[in-house]
Amino acid sequence: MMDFGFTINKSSRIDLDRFDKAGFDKLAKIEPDVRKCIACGSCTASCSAGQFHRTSVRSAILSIQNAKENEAVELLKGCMLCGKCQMTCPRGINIRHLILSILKFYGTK
Amino acid sequence: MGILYDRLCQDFRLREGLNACINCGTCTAICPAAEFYKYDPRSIMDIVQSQDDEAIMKLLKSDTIWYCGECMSCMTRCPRKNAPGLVVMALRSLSVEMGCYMESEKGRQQYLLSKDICGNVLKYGYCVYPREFKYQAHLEAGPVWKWEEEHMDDVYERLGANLDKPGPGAERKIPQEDLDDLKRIFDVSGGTARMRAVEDAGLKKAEDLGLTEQEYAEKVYTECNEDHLNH
Amino acid sequence: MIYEGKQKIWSDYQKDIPDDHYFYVRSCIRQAFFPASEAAFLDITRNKLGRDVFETEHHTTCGGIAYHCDVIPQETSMTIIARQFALMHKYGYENFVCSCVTSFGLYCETLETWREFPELKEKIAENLLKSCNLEFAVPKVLIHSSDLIYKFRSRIAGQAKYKLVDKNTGRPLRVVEHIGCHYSKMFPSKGVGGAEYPYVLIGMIDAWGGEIIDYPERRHCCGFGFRQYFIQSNRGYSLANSNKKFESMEPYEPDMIITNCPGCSYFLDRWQYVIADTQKKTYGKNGHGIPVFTYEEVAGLVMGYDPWDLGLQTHMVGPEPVLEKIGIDYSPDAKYKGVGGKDIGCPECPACLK
Amino acid sequence: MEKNVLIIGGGPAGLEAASILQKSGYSVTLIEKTDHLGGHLAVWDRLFPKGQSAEELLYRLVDNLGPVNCLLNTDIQSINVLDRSFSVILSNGNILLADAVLLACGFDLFKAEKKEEYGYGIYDNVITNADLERYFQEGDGGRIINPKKIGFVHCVGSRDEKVGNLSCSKVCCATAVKQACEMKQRFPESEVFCFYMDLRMFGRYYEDMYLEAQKKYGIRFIRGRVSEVSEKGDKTLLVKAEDTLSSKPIMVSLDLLVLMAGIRPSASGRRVGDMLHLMNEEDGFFSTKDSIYSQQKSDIPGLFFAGAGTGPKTIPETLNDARSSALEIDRYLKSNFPKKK
Repeated sequence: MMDFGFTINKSSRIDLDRFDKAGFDKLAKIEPDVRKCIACGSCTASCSAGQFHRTSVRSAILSIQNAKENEAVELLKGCMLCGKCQMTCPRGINIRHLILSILKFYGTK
Repeated sequence: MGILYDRLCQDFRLREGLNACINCGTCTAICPAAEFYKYDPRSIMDIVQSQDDEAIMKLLKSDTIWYCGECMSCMTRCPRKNAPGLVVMALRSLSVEMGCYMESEKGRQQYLLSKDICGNVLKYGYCVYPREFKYQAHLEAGPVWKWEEEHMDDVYERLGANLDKPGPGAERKIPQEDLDDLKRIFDVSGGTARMRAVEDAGLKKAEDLGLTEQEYAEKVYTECNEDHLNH
Repeated sequence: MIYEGKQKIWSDYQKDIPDDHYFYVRSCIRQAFFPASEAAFLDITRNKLGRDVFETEHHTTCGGIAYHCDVIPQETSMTIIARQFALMHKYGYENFVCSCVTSFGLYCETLETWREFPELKEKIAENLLKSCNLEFAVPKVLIHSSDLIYKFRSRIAGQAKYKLVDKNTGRPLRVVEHIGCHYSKMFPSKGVGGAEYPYVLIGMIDAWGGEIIDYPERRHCCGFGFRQYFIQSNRGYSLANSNKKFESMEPYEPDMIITNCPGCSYFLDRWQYVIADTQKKTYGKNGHGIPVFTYEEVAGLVMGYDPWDLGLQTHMVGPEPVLEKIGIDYSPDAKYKGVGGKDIGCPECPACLK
Repeated sequence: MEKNVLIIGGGPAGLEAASILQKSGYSVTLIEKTDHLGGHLAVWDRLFPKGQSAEELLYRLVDNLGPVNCLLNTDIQSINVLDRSFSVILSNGNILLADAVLLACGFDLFKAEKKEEYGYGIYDNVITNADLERYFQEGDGGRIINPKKIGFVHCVGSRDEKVGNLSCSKVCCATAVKQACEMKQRFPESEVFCFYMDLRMFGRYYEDMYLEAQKKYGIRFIRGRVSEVSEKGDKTLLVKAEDTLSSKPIMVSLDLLVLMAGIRPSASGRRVGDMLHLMNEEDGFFSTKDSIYSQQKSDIPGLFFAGAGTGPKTIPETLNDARSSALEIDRYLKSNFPKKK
């Protein structure tokens, strides 16, 4: 094999065909509110942990829906469960509970 | 606020390419660079139209503006008839004018591009000239090119070219008077000034790094930080 | 796929392509890597079709690659272009035909910008006078050389010796077309068939007996990307984009690829070699790649030109499977010979790709 | 003598205005260029936000008409403004004198094939919102056979300078959400994606509809405009957009893609408008005398508008607009032709 000095760049494209619908449905069974997010960003804006470690619930939900479950876990593992986000969520999502469920559901993988 | 934006607006490409972006993402959706670098042309449009000097300065110094391949696929789809590709070209021009490009690895590649391509244009009248297209630097051109390089006169004659000879034809010797025209065009239109500035900045950088010109060129040609790429 | 839908779009995007009297400018990449294609273009248009296609040795690069590598200002590239147009005018022509797709796009962009900003046009005319002492002019008609072959596709078919048909099965060859991005993506109305379903190459393939394949990544760029190719460490971008196209076209089992852009021809050919070497993957049958041709090469083949006169020996992906399918009479021994059969050695055969 | 009112257009606006004016004692003639009343309503199945039947609404509108003189398959051949009246020659050759005219020509759906990159009319499994309503109405599978993955593209031909329409069509967001939910009702196992730029859920109950779409039906909303659609060998579609919320290009394979074709000024309305030298706004819809206070009045005394001719409207808005027009016409006729004692 020749060393050409470069290799094929990897793609950043999100492939929704890889979305684990069955898994997500299971999560939604425990946490029906996960479907209610409107990606307004209130949670991220008010996040205490976010000042030290990139933390975003709305991005984490999006990551799961974009078949990037590991990224979701990464985005939530700095959470200190202070619950400030829950007070700002316009859709009234029980975010603390949701975070714990997501970490439990996808964290072990 | 807006000083850099005003400078960008002097570039005709910005005036043609940016007219109130609505952040819909049709450009990023099909952008070859968005797929194979960490790149999002929509965000660039958004930063430029924010007129935020600090954010624009950050762009000018970044690798980001150098990821675009200028294929202009973005222009076909934009519902606002914008051209992110043209906006990137205006950013690149300003980055070079202000010397910001020297702060990024991809930006510093301008040194070599300018040297090789402008060199070819002024010396031969072509952007690409086969005798300067070396197999050793282009292994992907394959053994066929190696063979062509070794037998260039014979191969080009066989292919009906007029390599380095007077008169019309492929790869003919372009008359000196025409090359002189090109040189004067470069002089009157800012081409020469840009070439000089880029060359000087590159050589200064080489000196700072304690490298010879050749070593520096090699570094620029081959160096690639992993951070540019998706994982 | 509903063919009539495409036909409707094709009929919406037709452009004025005059019959005769063209001022011809070459392409940096085409003449460097496919000089025989430009020779074939001139031979076909001048000698086979009896057209006046004039070339002067005084024309130069349009500066397009330098411009798109951002190493020259817009003003420099525009002045070089103004000089090309001025030469056309000086030699008494008003129809301008260029061999390069990057040039074609840049010429279109330049004319459009001049139209929109007359003050810039004035400035360039001044630059031109100062630097070259030439009179400023713009072409009446600007076309790409593939437009001209498209226009004469039926006449070429009339003179053809071969069809793009498998001589054993009678089945049309399956052809993938690839249009250079700068042909019509910037200005859809300037290209035959527009930007989404360009017809310029399909028209040729239809006329010459082949069958066109539409595949999902048809519209995607080959990945040239100017600076993304000229600097070695950026080439992963270029390679990745072509790779994406090959992966997408593979299930359709194409016999060949035809392009109208010289850069695309080069990259779609060379990246198959790199993928074969590094990924151990080939996209044709039995270790062959998918041969890539310029439209001049395809026109030449159907008209019965010798494949080696057309320069097919300089491709990395061997054209032989296509030559054999069509039943083209060729001499394997003459492949790497010089003029008059001169022995000039031959390339090492890469083990990865036939 | 009863005053004559001519209503051009037999859609919801024309029907509602006709019924009111007729009941107010005017002699009303309604002409409709096609062979049926109802306009787009007649080819729609259900209406947002609560899924009411379009057929029932149409039945009610027609039922209310009373002795209005309805002429189907009839168009305007010419129309002239006289002193305080209009002389009209109909396509059937009849001549009519009207004291007031109501233009209720409605809208045309954007021709989705103009968005070439979406492949309507080229790819087998790309359809429009109107095609889907026809399917709901007729129940004929046609191209829709148990789709597993379905996409909806908002803003097709709306907010798009490239196709010459910068404005929002107002009803497509709600229609897309309605149709997405209806598809989930029919195909509970399917995955449904909506590609939107801004979700304009401005009306009463619309936000509830959105919430239900998310929570009950699990519809995925992706903020990004579809950039390109291509057809694969098995006729499924490859759809590309940017997920702008994560700033990444996205792709998905779909079995069916529904384009939310937007609202464009009606060509036949424009034709009549040209005969009367009526002005357009930049968006192609008729200029009204005032954009807030008197939206139903034109610059010509005695000529009024109702419905989508003056810009996209929902059905309730159209009906309200028609009632306002009827009131304006009544006022106009009463003040210009006072009854002699």
